Amino acid sequence: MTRTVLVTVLVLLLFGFVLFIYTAHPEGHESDVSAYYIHNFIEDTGARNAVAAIYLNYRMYDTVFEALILLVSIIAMLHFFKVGGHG
Amino acid sequence: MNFLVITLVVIGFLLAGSLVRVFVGPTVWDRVLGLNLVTAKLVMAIVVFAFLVDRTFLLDVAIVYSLLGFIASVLISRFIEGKGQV
Amino acid sequence: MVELILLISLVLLALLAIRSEILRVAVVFFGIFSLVCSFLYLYYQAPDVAIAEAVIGSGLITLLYLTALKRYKVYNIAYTSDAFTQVTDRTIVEGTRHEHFVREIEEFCFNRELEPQLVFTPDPVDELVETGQFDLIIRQEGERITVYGNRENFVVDELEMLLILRYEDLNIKIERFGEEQEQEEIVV
Amino acid sequence: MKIDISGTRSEIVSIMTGVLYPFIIVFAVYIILNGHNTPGGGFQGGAILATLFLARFIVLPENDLDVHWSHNLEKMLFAVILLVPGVFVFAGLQYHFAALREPYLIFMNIVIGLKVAFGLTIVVFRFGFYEGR
Repeated sequence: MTRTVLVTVLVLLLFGFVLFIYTAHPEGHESDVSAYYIHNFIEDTGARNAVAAIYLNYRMYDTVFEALILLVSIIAMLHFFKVGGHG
Repeated sequence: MNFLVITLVVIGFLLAGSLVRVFVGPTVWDRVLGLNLVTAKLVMAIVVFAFLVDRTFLLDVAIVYSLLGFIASVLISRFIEGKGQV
Repeated sequence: MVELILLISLVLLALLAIRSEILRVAVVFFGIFSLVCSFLYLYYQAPDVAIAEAVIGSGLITLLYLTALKRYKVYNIAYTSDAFTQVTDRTIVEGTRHEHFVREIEEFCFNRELEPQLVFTPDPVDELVETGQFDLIIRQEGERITVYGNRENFVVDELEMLLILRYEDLNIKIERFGEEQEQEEIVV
Repeated sequence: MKIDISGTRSEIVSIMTGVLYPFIIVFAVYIILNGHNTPGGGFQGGAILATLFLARFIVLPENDLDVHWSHNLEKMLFAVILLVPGVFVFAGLQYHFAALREPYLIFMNIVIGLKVAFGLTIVVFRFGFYEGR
């Protein structure tokens, strides 16, 4: 019971903290990088969807390592499940 | 413009009604039915919202909902009916 | 307005999915949670994330959780008595010592990761045994209680000790049905 | 593998899934190919392609599907994901051939979509079929 109360108090404090951050700084500074991406992505990459432009051109390392994580997790899963005969 | 906003609010209240059935439903079947109802209401809400903000590419998400809500409810129903066989 | 309804229901659904004891219901709650969450992503102008959340939350995660739940077996219990002349529910035994008894069995099943499913019926024991879909049958005659369990069911072995020790006043007798096991002679 | 008709198969679900099958394929291909213009892309389209196998699993839960070939195919597709951007983006080929920028996006979306589809299919079949019986 005391554990539930402690967790509730902790979650409420965290909620208040997040709400405080949100109200104290309503709008972040417009950084130069994001402004550049928003204004120039069509000429730079040829995409009309800004998300595709970012994850396939500006932030390509992110996508490559994300694919690597998927591959590694599936190899680990195949290693632990010996049932299917492969492994 | 105004008509679409009113429609969205009405759909929101219907959504809340379906969610009440999900929250208080005594058996599992009521809740699965509530899942189906919520999926249908959300498809309607997405279509109205896409026309409200005038971005028709949001309709893709509505197609995803209507294709896959069927699969989810069938999976859960088969699991409960078959007493643990998926 | 719609945003407010959805945000409140999101918190309620998350709490229910965590706190519900029956895990199949928690899967349903999680499915609705991910759908509502996906609509909110759409509302905040992120349709890419909304599509990914809708596909994974409604389709793939449901299958993974349900497959994991297959290890969580359903345990069928029949509660039969001649006093039940019609289709009845659990209000019949409410407030008595018998209710404590039934609750104790349910709690026992929860501790063993079994999910008890209780059926109240006036049918005689022989018919219930012949259907073969009940793992445990409880027969009430006045104050006497007889528990019928399958001979091969090892859960009944554990239940036997607990019930006889705690509920002496209910006059409990335990009988086992099923095929007689042949004693294998062990040749040393 | 022989088909078990006496099991838990339901005719309504079978026919409805048969109707839904081509729509799911067409929609997944649309999401992947149009990923650079509309929301969507490789990951989302691949996940929808994986739910295609999920729908097949609903109709025929007892039937095995040989997914061993998709393990090697996924590793090869990862090599493609590593090589093509390495030449086109990291080595700076995109600054010399501006006409190839849009075909590059479409090609990468297709490759990522296939890789995610194979990976999630392996997950679904390992978990739903082998682990859950």
